[in-house]
Amino acid sequence: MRETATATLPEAWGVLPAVLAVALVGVGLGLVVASVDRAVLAGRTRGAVLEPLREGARLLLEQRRTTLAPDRLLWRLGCVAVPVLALLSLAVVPVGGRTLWSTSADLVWFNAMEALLWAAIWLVGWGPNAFHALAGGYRFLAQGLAYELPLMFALVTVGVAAGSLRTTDVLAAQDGLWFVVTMPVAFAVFVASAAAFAFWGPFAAPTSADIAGGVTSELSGVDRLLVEAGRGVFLGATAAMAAALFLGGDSGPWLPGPLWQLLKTLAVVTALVWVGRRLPVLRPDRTVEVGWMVLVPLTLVQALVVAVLVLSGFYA
Amino acid sequence: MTAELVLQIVLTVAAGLIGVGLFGALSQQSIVMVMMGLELVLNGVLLAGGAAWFSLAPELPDAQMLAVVALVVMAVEMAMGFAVTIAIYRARQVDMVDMATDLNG
Amino acid sequence: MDLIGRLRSWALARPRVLLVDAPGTTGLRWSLEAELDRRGWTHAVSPAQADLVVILGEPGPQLAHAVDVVWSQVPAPRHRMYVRDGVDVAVALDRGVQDLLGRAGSSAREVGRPPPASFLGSDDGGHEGMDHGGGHEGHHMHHGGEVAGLPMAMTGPDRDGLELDVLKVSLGPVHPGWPTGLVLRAELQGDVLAGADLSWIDAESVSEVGPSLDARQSALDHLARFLVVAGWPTAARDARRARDGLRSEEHARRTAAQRLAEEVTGKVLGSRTLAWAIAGAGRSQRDRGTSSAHPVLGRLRHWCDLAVGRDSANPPTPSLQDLAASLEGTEIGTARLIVASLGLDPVTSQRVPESAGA
Amino acid sequence: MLTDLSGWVIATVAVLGLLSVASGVAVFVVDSMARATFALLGSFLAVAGVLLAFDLVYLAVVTALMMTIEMAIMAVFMVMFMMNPAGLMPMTMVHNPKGSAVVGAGAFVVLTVGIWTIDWPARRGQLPTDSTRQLGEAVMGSHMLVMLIVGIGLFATILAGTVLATARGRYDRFGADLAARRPDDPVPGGLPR
Repeated sequence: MRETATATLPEAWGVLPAVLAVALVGVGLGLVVASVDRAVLAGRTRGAVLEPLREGARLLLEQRRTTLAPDRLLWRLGCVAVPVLALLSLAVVPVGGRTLWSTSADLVWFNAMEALLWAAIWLVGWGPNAFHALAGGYRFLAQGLAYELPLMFALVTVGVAAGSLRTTDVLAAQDGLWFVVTMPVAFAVFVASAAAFAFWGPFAAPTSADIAGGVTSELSGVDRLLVEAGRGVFLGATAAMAAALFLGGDSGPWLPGPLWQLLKTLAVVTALVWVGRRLPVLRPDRTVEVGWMVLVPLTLVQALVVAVLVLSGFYA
Repeated sequence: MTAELVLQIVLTVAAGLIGVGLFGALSQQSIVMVMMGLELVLNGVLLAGGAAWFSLAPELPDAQMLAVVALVVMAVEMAMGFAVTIAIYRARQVDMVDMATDLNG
Repeated sequence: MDLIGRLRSWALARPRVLLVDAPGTTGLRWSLEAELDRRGWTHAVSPAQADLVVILGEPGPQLAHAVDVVWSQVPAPRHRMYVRDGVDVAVALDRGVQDLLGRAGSSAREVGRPPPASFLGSDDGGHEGMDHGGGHEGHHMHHGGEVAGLPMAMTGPDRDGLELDVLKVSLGPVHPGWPTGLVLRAELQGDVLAGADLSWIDAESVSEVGPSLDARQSALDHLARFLVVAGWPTAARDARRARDGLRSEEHARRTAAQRLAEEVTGKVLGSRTLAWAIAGAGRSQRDRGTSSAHPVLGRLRHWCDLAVGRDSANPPTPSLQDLAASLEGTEIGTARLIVASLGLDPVTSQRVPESAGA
Repeated sequence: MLTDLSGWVIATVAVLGLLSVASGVAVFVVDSMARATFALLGSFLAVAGVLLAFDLVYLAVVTALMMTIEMAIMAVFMVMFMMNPAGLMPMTMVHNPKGSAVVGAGAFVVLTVGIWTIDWPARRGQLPTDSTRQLGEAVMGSHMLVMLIVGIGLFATILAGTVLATARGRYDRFGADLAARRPDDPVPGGLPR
């Protein structure tokens, strides 16, 4: 294995503490997303932190919903998979400059977890044998498919500039200049596609009110808690990833590195939630065409620009 | 020694996947299910390629390329299979291979 | 033990509420929604989400049955309460939470929840009760018969030239964001309505004419309900606040509400994303291809004009038959937007004869 | 860098291998088409796990990524075309199961006999430090021709698949004289055209 500048978290702290720490970071990020969302939605900050916890407790007390002739195995599998995959995607996100798991294909790993999340959400929609849930599942399939490629190209652009698919290498490559400066399109597309994959904000059509909550319409109790929490954790993980890939991660003057990373992640989360809640839900037939017809070529051009910059020795 | 044993175990698994896949591809009536059988066969090829790379010649990228080609073939097979299914279904509401035997000329 | 009890009362202090408004209770609904917004309680978008089912007024026999169906889908702990006109809604909600806690606290398992299949036979269906009848006409394909009490789907022609399965589903009469009492019997292919039929339940028993409502307030109410369906909860919240402010006795609150109403309508009318999302919805086959007709957008502008006190010509309201015809071929979300933009309500629909589309 | 696998890893590889074959069998055993699709995905994920143990990280992750996407799309096709997507009405749709079983079992036996009787050559060379880089350099260097052909093949697939799957041509969309300014599509889409 190539000598990496930094050890992985398990090498530094031991396996169990590292896993626990990353899981805690994930839950914390999910809580941050839920709190900011609550504050924006209610228009006041009072009780914003407490309300998601209250909601969680309420769901733990609630009965699980049963429907007529459900596919219970796949339904439960989907519900459990959502938070698990969100946490797994966090495994390659640098926390304090180190990742839980460092492979030679971190960026592809992140993308693969997103794809699995996508399939898991379809299972959540398929499971209960109910019309609204399945309609939400279909919407999410179309939306995820259209935003998968732009997301992939955005990640590829980062990999090209860093000359590596390893996230810690990407961090090291941004020593001089944050990637967002040379690849703003990739950054915007990454954040938008992440919102699309978390079916969040203007991309919430798979769970929107016009189909009675879509994939979540038949969820109650622990199942709903798992799905909602997984969605929050995933959104938080993506914000942390965006901060690491495009905003230089933990680099910054005066303050210690982890604090910088926290600040950048919080800024991305807040911006994402604030902008997302100020827009109505977009219909998937609109957003899907934009994904295929606009974002795919745009990200390809972005990748071309970055590749030319790499060849001209700009990042060296 | 270990490498050879691993190779033999994994290749046996790959042979199992190929066998199951062949059974499925030959016995299923629905086009989509036939495709799933073919996918299983290619899955076996993929696994065998990975094992060969690890146990025989990790210095050469050839086995990795074989696995990549297997992945691409899966994608092509899937895309064309779905397209043909849609075309046949649109033409005559058929999604079974037995009802499309006139295609064999 | 006491810790668990305290945790429970903390967790359930802000339950999710599913409102069911019987015909003629619009004013009562506004008071209740204002109180819910004040408390920060959220509305459930589906029965599975609800803790507290609040029924306003006196439901007719068919609506009462539909409420039973919805009630069967609400997970425990749950409580069902009735609020009549002239009751202090704040007191009623406080009592509702107390009762909900009492039910959650009593360890006795709820008995007598009927199995989901027992509601299948009823014609007026429920939230998602699959419609039973009608599956046996037409060509009998290889799949027929029933599974778990549900008829298997039949196939039918569709817009892409593929014979895909047609699912018969009835939506309503109780459905958040949907005019209570309206039933849509739909034939669905995926999420596209291949066929649609609309009707009001309890049609003969609706006689009481509700108190006449202020035009601006009801315009804001329609706007708020539309925005909920369109997936813009923050704007919907502002529209509701403006509506509730306008009902206030205090002059200062009314002027603030007036300002808020102008703000929210400005935001809605100026939103290019909303226009982009709903443009073309409700366009009939005839004027497809022309960009002129945007019926949903037009009606949205109408509500916005009314909400700030501007005069606005009433756009024609189609009859239920015409509406049902215009829903055919649309995606279910679009159909919901079209219906929500009309601001239908059983009382006015009965009072104004069906041929309102002049 | 591990050049040989530890006992634990070999055990994991064996378990994952069994899992992949078991899921493969499940594909043709379960009634529900959705379950069959996801059983196939399980088989792919198990294989991806084995590849991960072989330090083929990129191949493993790409396998998981591609196959997940394929299977999710496959699931939609199942629901669209199969008579019995949820498996609520068990039915068998097979032809010549005996002959197929014989062929499948025969292939397995022949391959297995070969695998366990051949005198495998000893491993040449060491594991590379970065298998992803090895693959990348091969694709862009010594094996570029393969990638070029694969690229052309994929492009041809995109075109052929689209042509086969769409029923509407430009005359349906823009009118017989292609004069319409906006295409007449069932769903208008999001771009101002």
